[in-house]
Amino acid sequence: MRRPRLRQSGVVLAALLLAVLALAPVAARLLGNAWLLALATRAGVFAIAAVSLQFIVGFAGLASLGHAAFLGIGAYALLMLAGAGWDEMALSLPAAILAAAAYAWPTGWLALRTRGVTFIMITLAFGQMAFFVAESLAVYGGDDGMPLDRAPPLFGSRLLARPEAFHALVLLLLLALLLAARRLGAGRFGRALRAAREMPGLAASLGFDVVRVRLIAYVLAGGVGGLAGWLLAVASGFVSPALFDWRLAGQLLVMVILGGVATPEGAASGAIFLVLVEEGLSAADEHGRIVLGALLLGAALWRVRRGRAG
Amino acid sequence: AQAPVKVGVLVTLSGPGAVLGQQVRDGVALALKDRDGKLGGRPAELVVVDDELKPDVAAARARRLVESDRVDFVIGPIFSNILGAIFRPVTEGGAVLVSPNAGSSVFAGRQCSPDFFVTSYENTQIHAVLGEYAQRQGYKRAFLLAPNYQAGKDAVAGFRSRFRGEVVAEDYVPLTTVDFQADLARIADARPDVIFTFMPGGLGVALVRQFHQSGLADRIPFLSAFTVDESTLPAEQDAALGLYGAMTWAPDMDNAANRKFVGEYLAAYHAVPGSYAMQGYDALQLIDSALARTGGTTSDRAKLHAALHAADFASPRGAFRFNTNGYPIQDFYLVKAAKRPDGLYQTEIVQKVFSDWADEFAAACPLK
Amino acid sequence: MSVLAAEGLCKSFGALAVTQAVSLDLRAGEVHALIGPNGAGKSSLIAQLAGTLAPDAGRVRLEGADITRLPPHLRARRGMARTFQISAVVGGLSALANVALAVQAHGPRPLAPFRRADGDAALEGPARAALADVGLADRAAVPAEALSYGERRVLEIACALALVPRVLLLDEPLAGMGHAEGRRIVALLAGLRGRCAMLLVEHDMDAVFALADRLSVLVEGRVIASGPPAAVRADPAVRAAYLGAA
Amino acid sequence: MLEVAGLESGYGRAQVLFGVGFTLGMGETLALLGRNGMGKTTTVRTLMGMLPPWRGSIRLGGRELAGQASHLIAQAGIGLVPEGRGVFPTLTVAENLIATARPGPWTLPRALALLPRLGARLHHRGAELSGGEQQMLAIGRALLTNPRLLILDEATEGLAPLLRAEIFAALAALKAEGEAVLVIDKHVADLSRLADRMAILEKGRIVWHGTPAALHADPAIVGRHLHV
Amino acid sequence: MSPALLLVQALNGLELGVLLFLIAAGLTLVFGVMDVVNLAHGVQYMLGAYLAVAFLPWCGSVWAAIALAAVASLVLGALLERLVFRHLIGADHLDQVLATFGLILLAEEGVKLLFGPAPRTLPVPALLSGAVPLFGGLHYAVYRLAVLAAGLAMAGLLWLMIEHTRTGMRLRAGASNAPVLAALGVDVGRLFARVLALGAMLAGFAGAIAAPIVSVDPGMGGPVLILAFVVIVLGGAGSVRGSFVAALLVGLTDTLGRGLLDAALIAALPPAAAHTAGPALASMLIYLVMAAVLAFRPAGLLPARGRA
Ligand SMILES: Nc1ncnc2c1ncn2[C@@H]1O[C@H](COP(=O)(O)OP(=O)(O)OP(=O)(O)O)[C@@H](O)[C@H]1O
Ligand SMILES: Nc1ncnc2c1ncn2[C@@H]1O[C@H](COP(=O)(O)OP(=O)(O)OP(=O)(O)O)[C@@H](O)[C@H]1O
Ligand SMILES: [Mg+2]
Ligand SMILES: [Mg+2]
Repeated sequence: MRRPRLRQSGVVLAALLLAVLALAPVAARLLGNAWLLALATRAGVFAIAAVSLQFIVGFAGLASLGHAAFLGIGAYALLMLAGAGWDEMALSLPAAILAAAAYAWPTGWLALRTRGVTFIMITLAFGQMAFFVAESLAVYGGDDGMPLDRAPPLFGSRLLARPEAFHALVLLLLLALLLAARRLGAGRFGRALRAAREMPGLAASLGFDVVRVRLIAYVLAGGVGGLAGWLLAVASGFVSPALFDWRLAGQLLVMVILGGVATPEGAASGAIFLVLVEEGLSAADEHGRIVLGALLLGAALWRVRRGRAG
Repeated sequence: AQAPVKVGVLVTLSGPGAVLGQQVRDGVALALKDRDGKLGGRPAELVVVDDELKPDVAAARARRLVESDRVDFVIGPIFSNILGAIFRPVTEGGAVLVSPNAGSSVFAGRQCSPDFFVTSYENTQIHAVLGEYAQRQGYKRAFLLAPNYQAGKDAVAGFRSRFRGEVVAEDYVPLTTVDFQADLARIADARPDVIFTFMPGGLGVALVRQFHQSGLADRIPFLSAFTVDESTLPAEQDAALGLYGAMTWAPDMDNAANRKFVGEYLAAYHAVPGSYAMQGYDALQLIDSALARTGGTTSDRAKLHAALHAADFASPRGAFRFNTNGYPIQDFYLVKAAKRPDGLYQTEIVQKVFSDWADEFAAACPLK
Repeated sequence: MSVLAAEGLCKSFGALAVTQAVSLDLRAGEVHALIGPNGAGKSSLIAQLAGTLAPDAGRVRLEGADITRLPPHLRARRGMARTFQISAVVGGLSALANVALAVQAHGPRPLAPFRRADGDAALEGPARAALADVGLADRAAVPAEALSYGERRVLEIACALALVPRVLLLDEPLAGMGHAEGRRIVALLAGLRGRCAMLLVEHDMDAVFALADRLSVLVEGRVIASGPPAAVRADPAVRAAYLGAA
Repeated sequence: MLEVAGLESGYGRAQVLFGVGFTLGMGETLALLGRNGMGKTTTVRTLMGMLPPWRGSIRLGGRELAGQASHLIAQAGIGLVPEGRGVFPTLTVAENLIATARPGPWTLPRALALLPRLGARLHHRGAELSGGEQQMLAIGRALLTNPRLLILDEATEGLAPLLRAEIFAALAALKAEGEAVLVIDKHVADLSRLADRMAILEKGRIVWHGTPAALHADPAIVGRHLHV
Repeated sequence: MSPALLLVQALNGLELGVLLFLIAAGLTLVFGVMDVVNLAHGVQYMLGAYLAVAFLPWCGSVWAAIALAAVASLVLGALLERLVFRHLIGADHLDQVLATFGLILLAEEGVKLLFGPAPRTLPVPALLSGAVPLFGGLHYAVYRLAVLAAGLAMAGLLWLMIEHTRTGMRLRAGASNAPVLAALGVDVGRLFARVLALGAMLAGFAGAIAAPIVSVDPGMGGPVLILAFVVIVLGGAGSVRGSFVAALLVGLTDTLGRGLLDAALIAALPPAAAHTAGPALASMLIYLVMAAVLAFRPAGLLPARGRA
């Protein structure tokens, strides 16, 4: 039996990568290189974003090029609240999630009427609209964006200003999200989602409200995307419309596909892998993108071939 | 032997902005080669990274330079949104940031830092030079054209800060515009006395060529910022001849430092350097001059700041000094695109518009 | 009383009128067979009853309530099940999971997010029973996409039955099945008679006459005859339009 | 004319056919019988090169076809009515018929004469046809490729009894013209009248082979291999 | 807006639309027929422009350079088909996205390596330089009229081929059911290879004829690819006719819409507000139109009918 073993190996790989991330603080301390920790945190944040995207790409079968908008909204929610002095995590984090979910609801409702490439394009359209709105927010730096003045307090404490603490938060969230997503994927809702993806007519005739099932998935994914945006803003200390950019959305999609759309841990692995590889290549050579391009092409062809072999 | 000084170069090397990043990198490399790879007598090492024109990536890479590569100086970036993202990671990480191009007003005023120096200018100055020139020429009706993002709006504001005539239209186009025909038709229809535009990179190439093809070039004076320069001229070619721009320098400036710089750059890269290359060149010269003064150490911050502030080097643009906020006080010129005898294109000085001009934000800077 | 009734349904595709003022009813527990030549509009009628095709005029009533505009999934929740003429199963799921999905759909908490679906006895128990009923018990673990065409058709019927419907719309359930498998399904459907009202579209006349309590004949979108099977069979118009000498 | 020997194939690693072999002469009709899932369609797919054969040979008029690309096998003179019809949904009925037509005795008017309902639907898209109409289209399309050997995989599925009778009559006429036919159908009674020989597939093997008369003479065979 | 300006803007809109159509046609064919999502299509447009630039010094005439670029694009398309696309047919869309995204990176970075990141350009052919006067004192560039004509001619040819030849029928048939088409005797592999090469040639040709107008740089394919996707989705994926209509709609929306919107906002709002809202709305215009159309017609304007 091939499938189960593959799935198992996916879990093992993800666990390995997570362990690497978890060891980053130790390595950073031993080598006296704080950047290693920052890199690991960043990889973790992207893994969270990728898992949220995997939720709609993998489970619901809907590839979206508008996912960056959720990150952007999460980040801007923090920036705006911080401007009013309300950056307290207990407040701003739920707000970021809710804001992104609230945006996902109506746009999802419209977008989910379409499938396939049309869905990709309509999500892109909504993403671009959000991008242009963010760009026109002169108070928040317009196109230039704005730095965050400080790491958000956690119940008033300055805990998150410590890189190790923030790193631990990201890893904990990632782990919790992975477990939840796996459970969800294997659960009743996940199965209904799958039926809605493969045979919408059949699912409806069995009594599932196909649009609602998909919309719930989309809004969930949007909310978690908002969470990732909040984290990314804190990690880079800067918020700008580039977070809404479709290229970021494309990059997330590449992470998810690279790691394997079928499982959340695959998406997380893809994200961690890609962040590390890109960083490595950028250090090696300015034309590292050629290597990256070849890598992606090779990975895709290899996967196609393996798929054909059964 | 002394441990090498490490200098990070964080510029845009991919996407449409890559030309500018390459010029800076090449200017920096050229200056270092001139010094046999030494800064202030210490062996030096460059660490070049691409910011991909993404703020979050840039912030991460800036931290890498400071925390992992442990550079003492960072030269960069090209674009002001990136400047916002790397400013704190670099200056708070204990390195000195020298911007070879981006000069946001934000960091010229209240938020100025002793660890931040700019070898270009404050962004809006260039546009104001053109506004001033249009005003002095007595143009009555101006048509303004800019891309739809913050820098485009700043450009229009900069021009208007000096131009008192009528603005017949402020036309903002999407950054992804490839075809300006619609805008050119509006210009032809409006018949202004002068056009002011800010169209960096490929946008400028498309605009200039289409402007030329439309036949408007003979009829309406064309003032532009970052639209007709050495980064775009190789593509614009004859279509750009006679179009005006503004800058603090041009390759045809007649002084020894400039002749050396332009000559060596041409020999090394087979292209005429633009202002980006010159400012990168100066950024490295600045670091070298400061280290020479401190005897190669960077540990005494006050001494290092003072040494940098002295700006004791020969800039290709001639007289060069810093204001209290780390931005330059310098001359600004009207320049014009021209063809060189060797068939290459360059900008040439037409007239001086401002002398020893300082940006207006410095007053708000608490540094003395 | 009739469980399901079509009242003056009309539907046209452009100039082509596929359903012309069709009225039809389905009484509790009966098997009502609908026959007619190819292209007569049988599948279109089923689609209108099931809610996947909106009629231009007329009503559909389920147990007295007007459901003409009710979306398919709500009809299903009210006890209506159907099979498709073109087979529809979730290819990536095993045969068992396909049926379990149907059990889940009509049971309590159909979307429970964290309730594992695999190995859930509440789902798989009834699902296994339904598979055994149709004779697919030994194929339970096979992914639906790896079943043969005929097996897939059988699986669909298992899914529909797992919904424990009160009204079942069957669009050519025996198509693609072998002779033997077909007989098994006929026996199964016969066993349901009385518990579930069935509208049966089928070209297999042996099955139709074995099962039908009533028979209606649809030709070019109109019902040309309706009544007890024996009477309809004797109708010369029906013979000419559909049955031939059979 | 067609000689199949030792054919093995399957999906992925799952073997479905285990040495299927039969022959078919000019003007001969062979019926392939078997319960659901026994490998009838798999045999057809393998013959047509839609599934790569793992082992075995397929000779048509002496030419080895095993391992050849699908279109070459078709061009060698095999016409297919695939299981599930495979009508091209975006093409009109007329386009469906002529897109793959090859010259020969079967022409568009002749096909429409056999299947008059198609004539009334010529400019409708394939996807708009009823199930039975699609089936007719698939048959007409195969005839217009003017094959030497016609393969029908459940070609009368979903056809009304009258029409099914017509199709079987047409097949009989084809046979009379010397065309070879390989037919899969569940209407054993109709097949018995048409076929010269019959073969029963079970679990990917041919377990019985003989004439219709022989089959009817031995109800045990039917009971063993065709009933549940 | 004066009538003359309106005319000029309408011409501009048509011209942009026609250019978009040339790009989108290849994309919609490859997607509609082979069910391959080809993100690298924009790269083929970019390569067409670079090929023309590269051929110019070599052959001396812009005409020849454009023609050679089209031919070279055809060859390149055939090559890519062998190396990459052949293996992607029938694969999951997402794997195709990954593979062609990799191709984009490879091609863009490769071109940057060969030609440098600075924009390049191609001169307008002498015969077509200059502008024709319209009424109202406005002019229109001759070269743009030529682009318009060439694009329209191409569109006509393509339409004939798709709708009225057996090859066209087979293309559409292969799109929905390739295995059955093969089993009926059509060499689907060769058919697909030709479609891919044809699509590459159309994109390359579009790039080459756009080169005298736009800035030729490694990233020039990106924005165009997005617009082309907007076009094919708006038109109904796989429908060449739909793409044509949608391309014109997008072209006109972009050029006419921007001008009209500005005028309307300036009339309706105080100038400051108009200057903030105007550009943001103008940038969004195409996306707004797309979202609106798809909300009401999820399958696009003129979907290839009967697609499952
Ligand atoms: N979407 C559509 N557009 C146009 N015509 C359609 C459409 N759907 C069905 N038709 C036509 O309506 C008629 C009735 O089709 P329907 O599928 O209801 O027939 P049917 O009675 O089920 O036939 P069969 O026994 O062959 O399945 C057919 O002639 C068909 O061509
Ligand atoms: N796509 C597939 N992938 C894997 N296994 C398959 C696939 N298609 C068919 N099979 C398996 O191959 C075997 C033979 O199937 P085949 O379709 O040849 O049967 P058949 O005799 O045509 O049956 P039917 O009368 O139901 O059409 C079955 O066990 C089936 O499960
Ligand atoms: Mg039907
Ligand atoms: Mg079969």
